Amino acid sequence: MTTLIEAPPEDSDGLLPAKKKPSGGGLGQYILIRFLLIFPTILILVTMVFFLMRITGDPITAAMGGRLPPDQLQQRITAAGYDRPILVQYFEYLGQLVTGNFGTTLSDNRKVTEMLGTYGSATLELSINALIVALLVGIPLGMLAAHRRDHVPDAVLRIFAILCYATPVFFAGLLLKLTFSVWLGWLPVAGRAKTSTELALTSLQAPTGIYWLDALRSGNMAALGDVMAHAVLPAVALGLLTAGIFLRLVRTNVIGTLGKDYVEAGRSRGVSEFRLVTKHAYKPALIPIITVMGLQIAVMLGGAVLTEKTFEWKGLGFQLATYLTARDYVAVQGIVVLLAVIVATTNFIVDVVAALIDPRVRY
Amino acid sequence: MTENLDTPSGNGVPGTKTVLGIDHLQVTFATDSGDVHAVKDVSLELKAGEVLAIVGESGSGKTVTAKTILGLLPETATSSGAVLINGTNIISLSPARLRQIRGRDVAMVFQEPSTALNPVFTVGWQIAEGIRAHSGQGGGKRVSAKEAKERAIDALRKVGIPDPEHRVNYYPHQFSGGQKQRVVIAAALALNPGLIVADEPTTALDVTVQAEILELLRDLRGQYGTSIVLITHNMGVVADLADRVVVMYQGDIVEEAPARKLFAEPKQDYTRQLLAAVPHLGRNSASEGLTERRHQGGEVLVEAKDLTIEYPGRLGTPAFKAVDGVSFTLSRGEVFGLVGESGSGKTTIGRAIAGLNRTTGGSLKVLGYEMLDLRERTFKPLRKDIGFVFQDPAASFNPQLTIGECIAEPMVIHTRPSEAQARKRVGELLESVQLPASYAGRYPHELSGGQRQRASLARALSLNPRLLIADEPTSALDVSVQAKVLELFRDIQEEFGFGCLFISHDLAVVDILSTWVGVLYKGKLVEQGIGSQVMGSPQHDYTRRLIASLPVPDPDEQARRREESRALLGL
Amino acid sequence: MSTTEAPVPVANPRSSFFLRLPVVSHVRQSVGLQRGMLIMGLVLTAVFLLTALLAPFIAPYGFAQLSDGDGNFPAQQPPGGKHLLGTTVGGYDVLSRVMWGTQTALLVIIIAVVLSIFAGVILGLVSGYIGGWLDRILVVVADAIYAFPSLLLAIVMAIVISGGQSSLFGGVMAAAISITVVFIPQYFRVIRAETIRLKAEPFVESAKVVGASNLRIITRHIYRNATRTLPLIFTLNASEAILTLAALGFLGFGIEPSSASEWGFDLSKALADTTSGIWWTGVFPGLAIVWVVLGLTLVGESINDLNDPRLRGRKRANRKAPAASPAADAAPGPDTESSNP
Amino acid sequence: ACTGPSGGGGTSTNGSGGSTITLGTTDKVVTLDPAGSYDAGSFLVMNQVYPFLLNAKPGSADASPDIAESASFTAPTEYTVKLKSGLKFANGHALTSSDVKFSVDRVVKIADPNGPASLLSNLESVEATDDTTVVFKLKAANDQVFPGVLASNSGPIIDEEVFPADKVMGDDDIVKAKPFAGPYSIDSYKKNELISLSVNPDYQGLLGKPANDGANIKYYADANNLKLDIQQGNIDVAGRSLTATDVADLEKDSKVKVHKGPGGELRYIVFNFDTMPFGAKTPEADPAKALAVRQAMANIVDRDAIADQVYKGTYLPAYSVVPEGFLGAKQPLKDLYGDGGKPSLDKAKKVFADAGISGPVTIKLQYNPDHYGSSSGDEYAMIKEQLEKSGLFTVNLQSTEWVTYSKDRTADAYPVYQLGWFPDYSDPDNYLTPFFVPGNFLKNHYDNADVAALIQKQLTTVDKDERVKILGEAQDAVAKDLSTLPLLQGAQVLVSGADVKGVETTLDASFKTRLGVISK
Ligand SMILES: Nc1ncnc2c1ncn2[C@@H]1O[C@H](COP(=O)(O)OP(=O)(O)OP(=O)(O)O)[C@@H](O)[C@H]1O
Ligand SMILES: Nc1ncnc2c1ncn2[C@@H]1O[C@H](COP(=O)(O)OP(=O)(O)OP(=O)(O)O)[C@@H](O)[C@H]1O
Ligand SMILES: [Mg+2]
Ligand SMILES: [Mg+2]
Repeated sequence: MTTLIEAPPEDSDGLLPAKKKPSGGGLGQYILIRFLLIFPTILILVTMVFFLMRITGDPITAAMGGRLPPDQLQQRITAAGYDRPILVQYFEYLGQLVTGNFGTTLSDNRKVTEMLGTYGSATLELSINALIVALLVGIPLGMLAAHRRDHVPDAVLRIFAILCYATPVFFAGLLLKLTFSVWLGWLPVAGRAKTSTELALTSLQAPTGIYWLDALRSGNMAALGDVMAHAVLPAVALGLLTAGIFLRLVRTNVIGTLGKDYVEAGRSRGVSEFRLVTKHAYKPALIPIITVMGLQIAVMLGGAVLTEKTFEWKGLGFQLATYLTARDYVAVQGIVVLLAVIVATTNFIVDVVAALIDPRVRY
Repeated sequence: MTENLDTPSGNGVPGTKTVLGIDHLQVTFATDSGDVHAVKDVSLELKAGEVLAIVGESGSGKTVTAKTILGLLPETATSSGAVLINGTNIISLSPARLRQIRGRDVAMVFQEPSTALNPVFTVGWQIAEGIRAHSGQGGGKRVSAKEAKERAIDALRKVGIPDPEHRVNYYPHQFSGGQKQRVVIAAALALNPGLIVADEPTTALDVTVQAEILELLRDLRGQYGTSIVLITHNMGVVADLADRVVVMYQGDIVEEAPARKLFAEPKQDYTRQLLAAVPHLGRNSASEGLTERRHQGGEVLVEAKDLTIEYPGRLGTPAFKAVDGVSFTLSRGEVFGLVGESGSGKTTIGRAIAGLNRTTGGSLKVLGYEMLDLRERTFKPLRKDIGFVFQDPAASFNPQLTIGECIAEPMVIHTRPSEAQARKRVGELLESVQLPASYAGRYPHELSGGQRQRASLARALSLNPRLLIADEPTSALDVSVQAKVLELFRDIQEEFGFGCLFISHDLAVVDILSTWVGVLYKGKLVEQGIGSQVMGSPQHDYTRRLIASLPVPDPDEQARRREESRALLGL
Repeated sequence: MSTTEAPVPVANPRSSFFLRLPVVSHVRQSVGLQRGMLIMGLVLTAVFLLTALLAPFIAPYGFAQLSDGDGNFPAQQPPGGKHLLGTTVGGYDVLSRVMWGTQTALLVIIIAVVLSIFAGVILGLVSGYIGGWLDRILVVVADAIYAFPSLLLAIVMAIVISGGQSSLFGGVMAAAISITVVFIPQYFRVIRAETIRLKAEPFVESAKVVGASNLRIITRHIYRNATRTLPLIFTLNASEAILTLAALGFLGFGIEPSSASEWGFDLSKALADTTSGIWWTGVFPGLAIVWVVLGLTLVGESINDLNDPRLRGRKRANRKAPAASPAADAAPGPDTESSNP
Repeated sequence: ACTGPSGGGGTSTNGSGGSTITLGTTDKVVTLDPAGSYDAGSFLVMNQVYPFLLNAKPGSADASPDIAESASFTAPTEYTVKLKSGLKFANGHALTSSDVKFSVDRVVKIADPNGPASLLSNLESVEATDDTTVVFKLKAANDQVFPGVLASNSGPIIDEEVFPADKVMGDDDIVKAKPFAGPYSIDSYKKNELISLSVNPDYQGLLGKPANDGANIKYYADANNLKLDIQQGNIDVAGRSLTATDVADLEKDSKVKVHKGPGGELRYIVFNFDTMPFGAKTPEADPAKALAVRQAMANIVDRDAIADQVYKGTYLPAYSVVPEGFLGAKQPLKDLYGDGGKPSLDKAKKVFADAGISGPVTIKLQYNPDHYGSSSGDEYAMIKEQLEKSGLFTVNLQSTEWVTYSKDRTADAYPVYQLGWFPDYSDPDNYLTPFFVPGNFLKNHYDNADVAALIQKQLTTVDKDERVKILGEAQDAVAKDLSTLPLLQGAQVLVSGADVKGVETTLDASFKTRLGVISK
């Protein structure tokens, strides 16, 4: 779902000719099989969540447990069908899923698809912003660290990278908020936009839910500025977490490729050190980097939960935590399906790109 | 090849201009365990159009010297002395000036063509990269991308890549190994440098491909008068190409002489030893004078009939037939030499005999057991009669176990000796491979390569196997070490009398050990016979080509053979 | 190797077992800034471990103590005086809670990592070695779990497990088990990948050739080599465990203050304080988390870099004498990040 | 009469308003359909957009006619309401008695698991006798609570031409159809993110014309952000779930004003009469000793200390099961236990001695950290501390996650445990019937026929003074038995920008936030 999906093919145009390789005859089949593997992944997660959720209790107790006598509670549970045999419920749910019916949330009565759309686009926006920060920070600094390895800048950057990772997102978020919103007053505290902006954007025809896109479309520059201002801190908080990982990843892999003969060969032809790092070593290093970045999406979504809570960013991750507390089976399952699809698809694409690059990669 | 370019003398006769002068070069690396003096005192000179070979065993400082010529030493190195290229001293040059010289005045060709090419850029881009790095330098005009590509195509044409206009957009993996090395050479030639430093340019290649590359290098020198510093440990290559030879030993030059002279009358002991250790096809052959196959009366250990081995294709690709209808027998006491180029299926056969690969067709009987329906449980009792020596001695030992534990492992599994018994037996085995018994307590990484290969032999022998499979047991070793291991191998084989499948890509090595030789080509056994006969009068076309491509360590003989092989290969 | 017989100057393994221990050998191997970072990590980690061990003796008060002989602790008292790092809104002593928090963190790390190593290593070895359908199924399941955002999985697990539990043990177990579930696939993947790689190594094949049984190969040849990377994964996962625990606490799925001291929980409770100028209740637990994760990660990453010949420091060049390098090549350091899935 | 501490009376600051105001809250909307929600968050919005037959005027908790002209018992089991004439919804549909019947019937018919159907358990049937008259037939006579019920979650009147009769409607569809006839109608709606309300010019009811031009409701997930936003002036009013620390800090901030009003929330400890120490099903069962344990606890707990330290005054000590501010509320526990509101260790010791209990009694005390606010942990840590310091108790404090907690508590798993209560409607009975009559929702095996009789009696007593008297007796009786131990009573806290007017007007014991009175 994030730009990761688009990124690899662009950046790896040099790698695509692998398709022409004779051993790639089975590539189409590999892709197909790898694609089909998305479904077991989703099925496993959905099944897991389905049963786990039902172990934890039902939504009616969650909502009414403090108000209603047990018999009335039980009556409502029976009426809602939550005490039927669990396998019956499971297959019924699978049946619904297959027909594309995700149902209506139990705790706040909304269409799951619509709920996923609303919160999904918020999380998407956050992830994109964070990814931009992560890439802008992680990649150049990673190259710099590789270039100056074992010198002071390298050590400083590595500690910076570890600190990015070691500081819990919510702690970093809190510090950022205190500094830039409360003390300096430069940036808004929380939320995705001011009330007025938000109202302006909702009145838009067919809003995408990605605010900066909507703001851009509306042509309202004040709104755009406001949306941007709101996006900065969450993107930085979440982006830095990933930036630390990217930095290290880029450093490791660029150092690895810098030691390769072909870099030495480039050097022997008089290519400058700068170009050696940024082109000759970086591009081949991109292959493993892309693979790991793909896996990073799961980390990012996990971090998004915390960022969303810290910055009042109404997205999937945070909503999932809320729905979990409410034992809103339908909503939780819906979100899990979506997350599973996102993650599985990302990994699928990353794997395929990896396979395009390197036919030896198997699942 | 193509039309003459703007280069001087075109007749392969060394000129008089000095292209490279090295004067009292010294290179030291700082490491944890103190300084390593990689190059102690090297002085040499190279004239235009001359080919200078630097030989010497592993670690003698050849590569370091080569890298110094281009100023490619890592930060940890300190060097003194002078390296003069066309009069400019490389050692004291600023990085920016150094970059100007690299590629323009001196270029480098690497050992492993597949690693010297960046897999993610087209070859054209990589060649052009060098051209553009120098464009606009020193007031010259900038080279446009299009122009750079034109010149890359020219360079590819020069090295004999067919259809260069089209191939210039290919990625490295779309070329064969030999073509890749041509591309690397093309990249080195792109700016017409007067000097090319080639560090083991053919070591990674098959002999037939090696012959082509050597031909190419000779052409370059002949047509453009390019000087070449050729680093190699293959004396055949030296004999084939070099005008002059420098012998290095532990960072010093021990001898320098014109090639013919060096081979004919080496002055230094070390050089003599080195030359003596080089296996020479037709000399010292195990099957010298034999007229019929020996050991035929003995027990047949391995019998292959129409053996086929396929590797399953992955995810739908058709299976790959690595071994295709091979038939042979191997009797007790016999050494069966299996030769063939890379990928011909040698290892596959060896592994199938040891039960590491499954056979897929025909019949393979090992010690009477039909491998086609291999069951680990029923085959296990036979395993104590089979020994296996791997190519890479380092990798074949568990790094976590001592040499003693590794050698004792087969015994522990099959005969369960007491600890004292095992220790005693390990000691005996070590001694039989001429290692001190005290080495049992060492870890694999604490032994040298040759020692490890001996230990590996000891392990293979620990249960007195009837059958030994040796898969390129010496190809990872230096020539001098290889000579010692081969000698040991021969002695032990005579002493123990096991049947042996000896796999190697080096005809000369096989010839030293085996009486019966099989030649494998693309999975098919194209020829088998008594060693000296196969080598002396090959029947099959491929065998002939193989033997013709093999350079012999003797310049005169090699020159003659070259003419022959030219005729044979239709050049 | 300059001559065949030249023995390599390596410390005799028998006499210096201590020097061959993972971390110790790494310190000896390291140079320059790399050594500095490793040692910094070790110091941070050591302080953490010592505090955890000695918390009962050095913490001024109990983690749930609200009063002493002089009466109730005041609420939200700034640092200084009797309460060096101040008190929380509930009247807990911040310093004591930060110190006791080390115990919870350590306990969770140990339980979570031990459980997941145990399960992950066994599954990884078996799956990687035996292959076939078992392997495929395990891989799909592990990948599915691995692919899912680990924190969210931990939340689900915390809800499943925590029902009815709130004692120190219950709470810690809930957190630890939910983290375990997340980690098993990681160990599984790493060990399986190593196993598959090792399976093709000549030394394993040579064991096969001499007729060693599968069990023997797994236990004697693969296990020790496959788990060489564990100290590294251990440290990295330990820090991840802390972060997961903290995040659970932050989201309200953690351990209650009267059961144990847990930094993430304290930090989430301190959010209101922090924006009200009462910085000490949140900053110190937050710093404690950063401290421990920084320490463990520094150790882990340094080990990783030292194990990887490409990344080993080279300021003063640390290339072993050539004979030693093949051994290093035979089992190159783990590269958890760039290994393919 | 209902007396909220805010007093003052409802002066709706008419006309002075100008701009729109924005309320920030951490509550959540379950659904805008009255049949599908039974929670404060949804009710907050319904209060602004739907009309009620009876409603509470700002400043008062009494249910008075809203869009009705009159409402009264016309027979012991007949409650008749007469609508004003010419009412209509924002979509233009007429609002008639049949809409009223439709609205009420629908709640009962749908009986949504999350819905308020249980509030209408005393309703037999509804009849629309003519266009403006509705008659509610009740099961029990003279139900004094019924007017309150009509002003509560089950009371919004909706458009029968819009809503389906048998299922809950989606929010977005509701908003599109504009079935609103309250003071406001919804302009734009992003569920649990932002609602924008505009003044409904046709509203003629009790609450009057809003003092502002429109209002927004902005939803927060984290109270801390709510607090920062009100401080920075991004919203005009902030309500609910601000932590004590936040409130204390805001009180020091001159840019905002903190308004406190009476709160209906009650926090208390429940004793399970079967499983508590010396309870009926324990091996050493002894009702007298069990009572002594409860009384000793009542003597020891220091409510002031908790209210001050943990809640910084956002909660007040509660000395009765009916919180202060409600009709007939008194403070029997203040007299019966402790020392005039202060704890008394001596009394506790005496109770133990009299009952023959020696040595500390071990109590398994259970609380829930996630449902009643995150300060529960601190609150119960303090109670444990207080009880243990007396030397009479050892407390084994445990917490459990909410859903498990709700299940376990009625399964006799917890001998002594925490609960909280937020009233459904503003009537003292809402603190009695659900708790102390047999079959109550506590399921704590408390059964006192006298108490049950008193409770039943006050329910149907028409005379107010008489009812107050009976309510007092019931409270005294319960306080003696100590089925539950009331601890704290919540205050309603709203924080507004310094320039915002009218906030205090809506802080009364009806617990309804009426945006119409706020302006700036
Ligand atoms: N970067 C380095 N740091 C430390 N020592 C080095 C470095 N490079 C080479 N050496 C040492 O310098 C010596 C000479 O190495 P060199 O690579 O020149 O050998 P070589 O003759 O090319 O051997 P081979 O035939 O194996 O390629 C060796 O002892 C080697 O260990
Ligand atoms: N595991 C495998 N899966 C698929 N193909 C394989 C596998 N191993 C080897 N091959 C292919 O089988 C053929 C024979 O390989 P083999 O290793 O036997 O060659 P070789 O003669 O030993 O070559 P070398 O001299 O390079 O060792 C090669 O084309 C190789 O690519
Ligand atoms: Mg070399
Ligand atoms: Mg081979």
